[in-house]
Amino acid sequence: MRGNPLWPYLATIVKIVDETPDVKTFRVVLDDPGARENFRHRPGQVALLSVFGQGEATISISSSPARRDYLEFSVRRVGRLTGVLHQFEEGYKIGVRGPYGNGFPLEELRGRDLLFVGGGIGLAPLRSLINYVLDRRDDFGSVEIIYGARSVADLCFKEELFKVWPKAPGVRVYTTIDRPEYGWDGHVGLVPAYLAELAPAGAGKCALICGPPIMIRLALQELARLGFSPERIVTTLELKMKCGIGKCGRCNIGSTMVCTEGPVFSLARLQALPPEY
Amino acid sequence: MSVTTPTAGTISRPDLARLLAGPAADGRLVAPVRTAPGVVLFAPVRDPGALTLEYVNSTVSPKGCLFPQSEKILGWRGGGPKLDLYSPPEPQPLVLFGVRPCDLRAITVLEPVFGGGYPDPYWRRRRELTTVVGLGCTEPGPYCFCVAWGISPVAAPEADLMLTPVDPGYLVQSQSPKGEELLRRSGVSLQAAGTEPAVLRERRTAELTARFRRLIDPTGVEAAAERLFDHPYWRELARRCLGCGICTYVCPTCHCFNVIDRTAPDGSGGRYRCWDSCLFERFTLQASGHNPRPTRAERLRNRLLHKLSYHRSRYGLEGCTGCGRCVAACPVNIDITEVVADLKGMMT
Amino acid sequence: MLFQRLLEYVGVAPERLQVRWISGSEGQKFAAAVGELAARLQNLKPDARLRDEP
Amino acid sequence: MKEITLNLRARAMELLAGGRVDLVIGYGTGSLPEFVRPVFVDRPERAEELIFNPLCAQNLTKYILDYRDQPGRVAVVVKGCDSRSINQMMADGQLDREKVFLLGINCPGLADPVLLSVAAGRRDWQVEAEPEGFRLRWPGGERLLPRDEFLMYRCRTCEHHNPVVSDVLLGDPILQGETPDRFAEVRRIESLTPEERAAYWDALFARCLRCYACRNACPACTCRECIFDRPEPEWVARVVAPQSNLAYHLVRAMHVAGRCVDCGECDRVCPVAIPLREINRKILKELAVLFGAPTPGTSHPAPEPLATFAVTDPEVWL
Repeated sequence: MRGNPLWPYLATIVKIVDETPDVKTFRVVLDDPGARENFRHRPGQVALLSVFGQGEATISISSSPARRDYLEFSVRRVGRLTGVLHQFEEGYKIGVRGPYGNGFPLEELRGRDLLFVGGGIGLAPLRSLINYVLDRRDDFGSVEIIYGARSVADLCFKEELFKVWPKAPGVRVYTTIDRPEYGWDGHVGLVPAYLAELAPAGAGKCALICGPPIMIRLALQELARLGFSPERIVTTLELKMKCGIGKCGRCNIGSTMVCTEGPVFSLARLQALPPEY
Repeated sequence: MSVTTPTAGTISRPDLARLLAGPAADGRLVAPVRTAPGVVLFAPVRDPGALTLEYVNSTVSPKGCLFPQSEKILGWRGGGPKLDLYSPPEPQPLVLFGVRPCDLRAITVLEPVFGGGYPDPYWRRRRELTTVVGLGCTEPGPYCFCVAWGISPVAAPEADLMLTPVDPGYLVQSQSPKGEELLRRSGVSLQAAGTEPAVLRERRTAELTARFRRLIDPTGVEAAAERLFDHPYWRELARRCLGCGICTYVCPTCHCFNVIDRTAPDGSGGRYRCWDSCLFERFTLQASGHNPRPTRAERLRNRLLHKLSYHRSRYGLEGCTGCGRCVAACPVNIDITEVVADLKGMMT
Repeated sequence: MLFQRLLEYVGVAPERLQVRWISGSEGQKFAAAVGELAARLQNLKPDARLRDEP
Repeated sequence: MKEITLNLRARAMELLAGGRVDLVIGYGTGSLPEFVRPVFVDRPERAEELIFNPLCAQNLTKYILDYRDQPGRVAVVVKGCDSRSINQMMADGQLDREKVFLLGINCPGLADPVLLSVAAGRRDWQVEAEPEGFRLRWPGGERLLPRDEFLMYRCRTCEHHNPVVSDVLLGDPILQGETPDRFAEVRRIESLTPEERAAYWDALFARCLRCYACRNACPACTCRECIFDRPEPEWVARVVAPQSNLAYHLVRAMHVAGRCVDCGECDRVCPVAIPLREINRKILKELAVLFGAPTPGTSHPAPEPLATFAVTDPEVWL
């Protein structure tokens, strides 16, 4: 039933990567070639994954739009649907609906130096943008990535984090874990503290931040102290969404529907919204 | 909905039964039925005599005919690697009789929600298949305040066929091809209307407006709501709220829904769209455990502000049509007209 | 007991609910009880009121 | 009932001014004369908002749970039927009796708003209790209605005009007299054939909106997380359908079995007037037959029929 925004495209799981004990990245390919053709997403957009029998969940698309032949979703096991999804094997069918949401403001980021601040699974939406930036390296300035997780095992996308991104031109990656661990000689400490320690210059730079609400709140204070202007601090909100198309009335902050007018908001815009997120 | 040259005329009371006899016979008529003392519900009616005309308005709005409380939106068979989807059966064409102007306006209020950027095919299909017969009011109800939103109690463009009670029968105005089709198929002929329909409606609206028990002036409430978002008024108001879904489920303009999957033992199943209520605790609860609206105060504020402010700022249309059902049904007397007066009062 | 009477009250055949007191060591009694329940249910036609339709 | 209102206000002002309680939960006038609503008085000067009239039907005891984890004491107005909820909530371990001050009211019986609207032929009226009956006034009319014809359904079989537990009594005790048969309607339904019973309840549950007002208003429904809210596991389908509506009401009845104090709130709040209480009353009748149990909450501490075992218990299925 085409032209039905609530009707998911059927997709097949072609590859499953165990990122961490509770995060898996599912690479899926839409079955219908026509659907594959017109499923164009921007970094930071979300899709609603259907696990038939459990329902739908809003997951950010973590693969770069430049890589057109598949989509990747990094899913943390937090509840009923994600629990069942984590038992799925390659070849299984799921549903994909979207892409929804506004995605990162690429026009404002073009030509600027970028600072990515990520925590835990929060790296998933940022990864889509990082890989997009690396696929169009000359369009963007320097790239700094500050990323942390509870432990080494909880670091997502280790392949890219340690092998791919550090080798890319003009990219510096700073990784930290919360508590010291045997065999880890990198930085130890929370992301906001590490951010304060590194003290990247804020003028003219855009900061993109995703992670647990507590990390975002503390990091925002640091970024403000480092001279990042609220217009150029961007984050994504993780509100509950059941339709993704602005009808089910669930993801609103005041009169703003996060699924259609977000989930990416600049700090300036967030501060203008009523405190209800 | 293209409006052809409106044909108008009067019919007698027995004609009304003849008008509805066809649809009733083949089980396509939905009309108000008195199901219990103090309870009138829209229900399928096989014999036109079973419907009631002695009602101010139904207890639950007729919204369910266009946006059902539980609607199967897709089904699937199989599972794992082999799975295919199938569409739900076509909805049945209906004649929805006895819809008051406040509920007719609610259709316009919901149109941008279910139309808009991602047009909803289920709502669209039911709109196409449903012939709506409006019935003008003869008496304002104790809790009605439709005129406060500029709605006339006897006129509404959304109706395919608009009936206005005039002794001894009804003034009938066909306002769409579907309306004309219903008239033609029923064989009821229209006598010449005594007075010009528009003139009659004008007079009747003025007459009725004077007889409303209380009238509110909602102008400025949107700005008040914006400014008073953090005011303790909401927490105080919500102390007595039960957090149930009555006000949202009887309301003609509430459109929030949940999407729920149901599985049969063999793994096949269906996906349902069901009404949901922003008053319920889990409505905005996230898998992480965080809830942007953790207590009844935030939820009650969200429901009331959606009606009085958000709907207008998103779609340029009032979110409330003044039917008064939530005022009548709330077990603890949370009265939206009182909230409007309070909010404006706090601004002066 | 209570639930059986409640089922009866709303028009559900009471024999659809069977309760037995069987200890872990009484295997045959358990098998017999289940067999008896199945037999009783055979001649009851399916009750659409008790089956969710997916 | 006028002197009850005056006593109530005086006592509330005294409790608040003296710091004995931080909040008084009572009844107040609504947005229109035919409405009454719960009010939460937190300052002595607001005490005159408190009233008591023939429409004060809400069972206010459940609101105590909202203040259970906060410091300070709460006073609540309780009629006879409401006071049974206090005993039951104590038996359920939901209530710290020290933190609650009970303003008991000897209630002669309340008026049924639906019947009053029928009598007035409209819904905008006022009602006052008078010794001979209910004085009904509406714009352009007035009638004195005989009490027992316009009593609320629950009051016609009232077991406790006088509260079973209270810290103070705000009216003069009322002679209880012999309680009429509370299970007449249950017996009528039982007398139907199974098919008729099935059809009777199916027709009622077909109009259930699953708005959960009956659960949210019920003082016996005090689970922190209700099974009907949890999607995992979905014991009862959240999709509104005849099967899940039937399951919802049966499961809820069983969950409050032996704890429902027959206060009638589920009946009153139902927006589509389903006589829900006849399900709970069926269970109350069976409890009386099987265990000789009185209406829960009649006294405290008292053996709870479903929570205690006695050798004399019938063993139908052994």
